[in-house]
Amino acid sequence: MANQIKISAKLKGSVADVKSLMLHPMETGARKDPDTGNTIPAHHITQLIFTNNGKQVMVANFSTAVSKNPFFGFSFDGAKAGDTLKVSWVDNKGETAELETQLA
Amino acid sequence: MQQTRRLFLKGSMALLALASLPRTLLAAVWPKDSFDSTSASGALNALLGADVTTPSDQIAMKVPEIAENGAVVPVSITTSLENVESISIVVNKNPRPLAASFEIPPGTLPKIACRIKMGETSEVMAVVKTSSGIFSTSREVKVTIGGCGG
Amino acid sequence: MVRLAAGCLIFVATVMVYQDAFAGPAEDRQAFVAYFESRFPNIPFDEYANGIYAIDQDAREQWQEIETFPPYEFTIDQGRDLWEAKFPDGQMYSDCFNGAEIGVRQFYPRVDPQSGEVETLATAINRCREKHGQASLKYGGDEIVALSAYMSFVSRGQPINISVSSDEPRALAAYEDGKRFYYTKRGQLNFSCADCHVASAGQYVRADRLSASLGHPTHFPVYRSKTGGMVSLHQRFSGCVRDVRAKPFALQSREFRNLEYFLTYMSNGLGVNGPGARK
Amino acid sequence: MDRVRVNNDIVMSLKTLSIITLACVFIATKSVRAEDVGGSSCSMPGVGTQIKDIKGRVLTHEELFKQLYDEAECLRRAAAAAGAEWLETETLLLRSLEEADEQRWDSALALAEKARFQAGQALRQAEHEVEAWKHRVVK
Repeated sequence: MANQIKISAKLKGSVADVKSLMLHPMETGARKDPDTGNTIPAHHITQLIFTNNGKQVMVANFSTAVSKNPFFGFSFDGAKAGDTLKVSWVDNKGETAELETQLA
Repeated sequence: MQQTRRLFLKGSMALLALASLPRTLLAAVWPKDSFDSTSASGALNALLGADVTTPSDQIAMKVPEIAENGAVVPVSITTSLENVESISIVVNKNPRPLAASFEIPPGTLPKIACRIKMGETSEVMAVVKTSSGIFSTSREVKVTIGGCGG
Repeated sequence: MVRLAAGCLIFVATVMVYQDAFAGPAEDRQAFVAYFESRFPNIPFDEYANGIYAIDQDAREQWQEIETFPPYEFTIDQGRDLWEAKFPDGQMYSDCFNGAEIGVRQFYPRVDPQSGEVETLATAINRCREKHGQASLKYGGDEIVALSAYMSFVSRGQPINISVSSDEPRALAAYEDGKRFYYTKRGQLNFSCADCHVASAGQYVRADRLSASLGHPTHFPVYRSKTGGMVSLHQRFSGCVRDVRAKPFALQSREFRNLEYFLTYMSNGLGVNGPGARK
Repeated sequence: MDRVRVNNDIVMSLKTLSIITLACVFIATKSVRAEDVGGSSCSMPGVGTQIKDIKGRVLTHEELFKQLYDEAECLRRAAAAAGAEWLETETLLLRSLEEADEQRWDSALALAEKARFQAGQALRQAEHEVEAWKHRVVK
């Protein structure tokens, strides 16, 4: 789908409250295809990185034990309106997605 | 033939990744060994260099008592400990116990929320690494097999 | 000959019982709501739109956490894109649903005045496509579920408003058929919908607590953690029928459409709150 | 939950049962068509016992299976027409055919018999429900 990341960032003073949702199967590699019976290879986000105006504010490392269509929320200080918050992920197949948003 | 083709694919994929990745991502390394470890202590050793953690009541972990569905278990962790460097979630009874690990740079609050998979009823441990040590708190989360599934 | 006579006798008998066994839809609904009110005196009426989470506190907290950023948001986007796309003739879905950007979910299912059949949101969507020369969407498929999800989303808060018009005998017949389906035991386990979702609402089936039927249709389609995908109301019907080990009917079959008609009428007055997240 | 009540006092042939069931279901559902009723005239060979034809000739396994299968399938169709088919009946019949193709008559007969039993029970259930559901309506 076009937009593989959703993000909501709310400013409370200088603290940004960030919530994000990613469209990803997060296959464990243990599941079998009900039709073919073949094992479905692992396919999961490995790293999720947030930067604010280029400064890294969060690195989240995921295993296959993170739920399908992962949700992740965190907060960071030193944010102000107009800052550019950028989120990007990479998965174990080298696929990536990223999204930018302005803090408000 | 197969071999070279696979190599080529790998190569091209890596390139594609490199091309489209932000610099920061290249810096950070995904802790493969910790995630591949099949024991909690193995995972912690690989990740933090030790598997001994100090129980701390300054860590607040919110998890359900009974998971509505093991595929989606909400976990949120926050701590009043100082100088937090990372927060990790360990599910002892999962085939690979380390579920996720979060690197907390200065300025970022030690407060995270995510949703994880649990194969069976297990202790869930929040592990917080600070400049002064490794602390943890644990809660049991029951995973039940549904009847008709809601 | 004898059998024929027997058949006729039963015919007559059945017709008689059938007649006087029926209160009107309005009385049915009052009794239905009153039953749950007395069964769960602490649950306000509006809460039933939240299904089992009106009853199960621990599950409710997990559900609320998931609803803070629910996975179905991607589906709503997909549905919005489909809704806003133009047909080759330049028309759009909104032209079929009286230009409604404001939701219409609460008016479905309805009885189509032409065919006299129950028209659900899904069949209405396909009828719209037909009208504009488009192939029907597969029921339960991504696109029709995404459209329904978006249409429910823009209808959130609208009170469900289903009518069983007394001057439309086919509407009453469809309602009665859905009602009969709802209360009829079926399958190897010999359960009716009501056995679980009226008589045993709030009780456990192994690890699951049974939801109350009041409010069942308000929140569909739902994102299910179990499958990690969207599930339509008829897919859920199908799952329930399977669970009692009876052979499920087809999605959007007359049986399921009539059941939806009855069930949704029972939930009149509750706010639409689909799409929802469920286990 | 009470199981389907199998009434032992009245030994009613499935033939009569299905006709009555269908007659009732016909009234109740208005969804059963004439051909369904036609499809419900089913014979009843008891499996296991030796079945002889009019000339006193013992039926072969194949002939017996054919009878049993046809009856089971016909009952299944009647149950389906009554909207009361159980989940696995059709699968059992398919498996019985596969067994028959392999000449494995014991399992073929056993599967067909199980299917016939299920379809018969489904019909009894439907017959019982023609009236019974009304007593569950919330009043």
